[in-house]
Amino acid sequence: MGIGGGSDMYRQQILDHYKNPRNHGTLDDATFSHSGENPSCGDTIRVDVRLEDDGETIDYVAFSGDGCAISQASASMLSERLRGMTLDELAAMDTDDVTEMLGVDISPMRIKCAVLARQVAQDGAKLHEGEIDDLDVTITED
Amino acid sequence: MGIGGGSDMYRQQILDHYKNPRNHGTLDDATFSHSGENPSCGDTIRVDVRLEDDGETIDYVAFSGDGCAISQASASMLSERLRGMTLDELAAMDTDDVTEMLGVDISPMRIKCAVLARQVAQDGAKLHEGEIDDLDVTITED
Amino acid sequence: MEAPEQEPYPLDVEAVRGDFPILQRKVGGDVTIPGEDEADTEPLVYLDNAATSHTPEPVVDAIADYYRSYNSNVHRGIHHLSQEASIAYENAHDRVAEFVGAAGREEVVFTKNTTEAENLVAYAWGLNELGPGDNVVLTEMEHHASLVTWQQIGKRTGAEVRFVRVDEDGRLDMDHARELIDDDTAMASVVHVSNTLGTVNPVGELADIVHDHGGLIFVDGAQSVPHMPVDVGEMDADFFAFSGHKMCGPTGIGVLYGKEHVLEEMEPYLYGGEMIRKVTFEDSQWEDLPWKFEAGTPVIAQGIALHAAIDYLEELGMETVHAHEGVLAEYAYDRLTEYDDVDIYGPPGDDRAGLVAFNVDGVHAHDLSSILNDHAVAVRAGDHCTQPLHDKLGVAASARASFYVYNTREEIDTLVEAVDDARQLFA
Amino acid sequence: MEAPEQEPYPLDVEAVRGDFPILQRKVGGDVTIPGEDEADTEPLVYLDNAATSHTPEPVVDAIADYYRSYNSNVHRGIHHLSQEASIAYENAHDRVAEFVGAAGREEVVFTKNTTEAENLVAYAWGLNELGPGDNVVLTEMEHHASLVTWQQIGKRTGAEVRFVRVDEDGRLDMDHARELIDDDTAMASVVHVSNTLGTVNPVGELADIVHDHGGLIFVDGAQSVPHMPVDVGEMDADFFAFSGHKMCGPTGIGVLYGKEHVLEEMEPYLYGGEMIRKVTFEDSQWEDLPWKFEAGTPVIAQGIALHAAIDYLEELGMETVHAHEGVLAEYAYDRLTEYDDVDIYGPPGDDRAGLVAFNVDGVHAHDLSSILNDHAVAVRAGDHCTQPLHDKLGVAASARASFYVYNTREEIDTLVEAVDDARQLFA
Ligand SMILES: Cc1ncc(COP(=O)(O)O)c(C=O)c1O
Ligand SMILES: Cc1ncc(COP(=O)(O)O)c(C=O)c1O
Repeated sequence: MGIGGGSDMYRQQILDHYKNPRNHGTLDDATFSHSGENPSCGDTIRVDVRLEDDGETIDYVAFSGDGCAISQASASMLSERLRGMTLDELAAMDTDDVTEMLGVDISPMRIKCAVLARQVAQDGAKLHEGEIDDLDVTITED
Repeated sequence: MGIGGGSDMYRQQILDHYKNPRNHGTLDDATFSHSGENPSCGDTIRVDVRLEDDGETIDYVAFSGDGCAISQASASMLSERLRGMTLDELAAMDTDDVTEMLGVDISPMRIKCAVLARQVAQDGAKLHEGEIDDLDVTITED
Repeated sequence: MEAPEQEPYPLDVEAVRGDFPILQRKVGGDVTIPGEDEADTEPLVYLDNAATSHTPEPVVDAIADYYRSYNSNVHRGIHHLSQEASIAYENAHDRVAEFVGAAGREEVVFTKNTTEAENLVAYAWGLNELGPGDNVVLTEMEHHASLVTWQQIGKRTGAEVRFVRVDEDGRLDMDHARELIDDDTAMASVVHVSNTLGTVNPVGELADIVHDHGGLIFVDGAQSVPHMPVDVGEMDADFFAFSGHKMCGPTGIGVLYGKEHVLEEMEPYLYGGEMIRKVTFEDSQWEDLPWKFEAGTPVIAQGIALHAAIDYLEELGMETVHAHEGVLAEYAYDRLTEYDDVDIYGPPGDDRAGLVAFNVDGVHAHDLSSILNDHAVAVRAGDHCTQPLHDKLGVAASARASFYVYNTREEIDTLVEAVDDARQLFA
Repeated sequence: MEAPEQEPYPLDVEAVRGDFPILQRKVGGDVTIPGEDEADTEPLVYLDNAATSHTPEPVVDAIADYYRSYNSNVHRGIHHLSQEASIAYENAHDRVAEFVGAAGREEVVFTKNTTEAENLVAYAWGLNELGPGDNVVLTEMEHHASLVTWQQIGKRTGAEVRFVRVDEDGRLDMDHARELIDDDTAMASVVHVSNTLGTVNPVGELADIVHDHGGLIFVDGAQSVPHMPVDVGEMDADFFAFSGHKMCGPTGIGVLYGKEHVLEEMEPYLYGGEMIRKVTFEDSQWEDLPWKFEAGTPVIAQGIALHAAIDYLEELGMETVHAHEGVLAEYAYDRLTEYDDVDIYGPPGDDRAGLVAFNVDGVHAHDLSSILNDHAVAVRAGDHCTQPLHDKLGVAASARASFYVYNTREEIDTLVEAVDDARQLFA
């Protein structure tokens, strides 16, 4: 059984999102913002989310940060993917959804890079909804 | 190359000296006395030495103690061997002299038992002659 | 003497012996520098398993296979070999967790041996948590690994160290335990199976007493995990430790189990690479469990080999392993008690672990061991790292025969004949 | 590009490669659970030797031979196997002593790795000797093994920790060292060869400065001992440490060298069996050196394997090993400097150890490493356990290619092609 990863990890789509990140920046009118890091690669991501008036549907997402292609491309793709989703749908996203979104297998040692942006968005939403408190910065763990 | 030891270690002579120790006891008129131990077997030996009037020649040796057959037999044989020797000759005794005296090969792990009595006698003489001071108890080392 | 009709062994001893090439050795002549010619005489009878067990082929193969095909440093590597080695090394933690009933890898720290596991807790927890007014409860049958460690940490911190009495039969005096353990008991460290007496201690009961008083309990499983099914959750141990080399595994690896929330709250022990998350010139932050306690390049090959050793033992079945040793221990106990001048320490034959420590009247244990070695019988002679217990027993040393999955009644017969030979030599 | 006429290698690389079966591996496809089938693609190019080196057959054989023919616990055993194992284990100390110029086995302590050696001194010496007013001098290029350890021991004891500056060329600013080291300097810990910059530090000169002020010096030789002749007496180090797994040896063993009189005066570190002479319930006395510092069942198989690794390296000759790596380092440096957008850290190609850490403009080191891995090239990407140094260099991570006795110019060509591929992919 293969665990995935390897040669395909930098397919055109990833490189494209890395070189031309979508929705890059910060939102002055964000409903909530949150930051996180992946110490293993030194990746950092900040996600700004603006909700629609129903307080549930995601209207717009911007991200900023620094790091490897996997983490930054993943954030860029996620920022597109999240538009129109509800917070519940965001909360339900798992690692498989992220790799499916990326369209490539991610090797085990790089998975933290891939899921950073999703994790930051999820933690941001939880903080916003008061499900958790006093989380300063999201740190990816295995 | 064999390192010795094994089957022969308990030849008749050793067992005889262990079961019937010669010169066992303490001397009220000893010129010097010294004690030592071999922590690895829990052996203890005390040696009492009486010198002749020249202050150099060993007149009589008694020993007492507790422990394994090798250590006690070695002390018993040594107590016989030392009579008439000079302190210089005692100081010159090395491990080979001890194993030769015992008449058997001693396995590496038991050599400390074999040389304990010699070491105690040598340290006792050195203390007596002022070559070393403040040695409370001799402890055999590798 | 006529042996009673013998029941079959719980396991297929001959098949097991085939997995251990070292059992084909002949010894008894001169000791040789390993690798040189030697004058061998008789087939080895290895009864020193409580000191270290032998290593079956699948474990040796796992080690060789690691070095020959996926040797690499772990954790930090993106390249192929490093990923393989990382996965195998992390899986080894999972396998150990499963084997002793831990919740997961975060509760399993790989150390160098049981001794280091005990010191890890003494340093990382003890130095920070203990002080005057506290006490640490040990037993009189503790191995030096816990006895010396807590004794010295007690001296440094001002905590008092107390010893639960061992009774005439070699069992813990539980009334005394209940007296000693009080609200100031911060830690108890108790050996699960005594490596000298063969006593199996009621560690679950002790854990309850300690916990009722708000303390923690460290169980030294060096002599239990290799020999019987163990569940750290069931006994409710806060810490639990054992060594690879006593359970068909390699030297150089031990395991510290700790309850997650206890480990979580502890300061790190060794500092360095792998155990940090972030470092500046001024300060550092720590990695997650269990890596927080595994500084530097870890015992990679040893962890992978321990995994293989556990697979080997579980293939035999820990209940079966235990039953086999029980048969041997009882047989050895019975045969040695035939001699009036043989003193055996610890509880009776049907209620002890698979080891027998004894002395022959008038024969020093080291002489006895030398003579047994002349018969190619390997036993341990000395204080077995329980000097204070030997003092209490009134002897400087004892001889100890300890059994494992590959031992047989015939080997015990050889032992008994050799003991008889020594008796006669020294008569 | 046209390579300049190439001189022959200082050693017979093809013969050496034959001793390392792992170099026959093909990688680059899916990562597999070790032992399962895999879709291999290209022959492995292993350039991660500074993280861990591979293990030649004679070393693997020494390990297997130990387990198959004389596995036993050491020191305390009178029986045949225990004597053989004891002699081999003690001889391993002598061999190490000879290899690095120590006086004898009493100056050679076996630990788990370099990291534990550093912690041993920090705990056993540092906790007892350091206090407010004292300072510990490190360098900005220290590995976390010493940096985090002394940083944390500094916090516990109140001692100040100072860092000698690294200059533009990746060398220590010796004027700054002379400023920082003063009469309150109790300890300096200095890396002999930087695992990131490849700098070879003037440790002898630093030892003189520290000694003039009455302090002690710990030299971290993890990256020097595997690669060049080392003499601890000549450099006058008080402590010196290195790891087996970086020098053709096994995981799970490191060495702490200490001057005899310094070790003699130190308190023990780990407590337990083997390191004691006498134990009562109340107190304990310690064994002689080096056993005083080796508590519990030691790293027996690993010590014996380290002996075999040293034999292997000395057969090649440490001067020759060093020369071979010098050729490769210079070649790699030259080839990589062909690219304007490749940044190399540390001193020039003819004055560095056999490793090159670098970054490609616009390509994160982890992406670079993943892409190199697609070409079956194994390099390390990250901070190489020198996070503060990377902060100073202004990068989060770097890629590092590091060479050993079995590497070739062709492998470096493959590396450079793969780097070029990454450049183009990200252009
Ligand atoms: C310079 C240096 N010091 C210390 C270490 C730590 O060695 P280990 O991980 O074997 O403890 C390393 C290797 O990672 C190193 O390169
Ligand atoms: C009960 C007990 N505890 C601890 C130890 C120490 O184990 P190690 O020497 O592997 O650290 C042993 C074995 O010697 C033991 O029998």
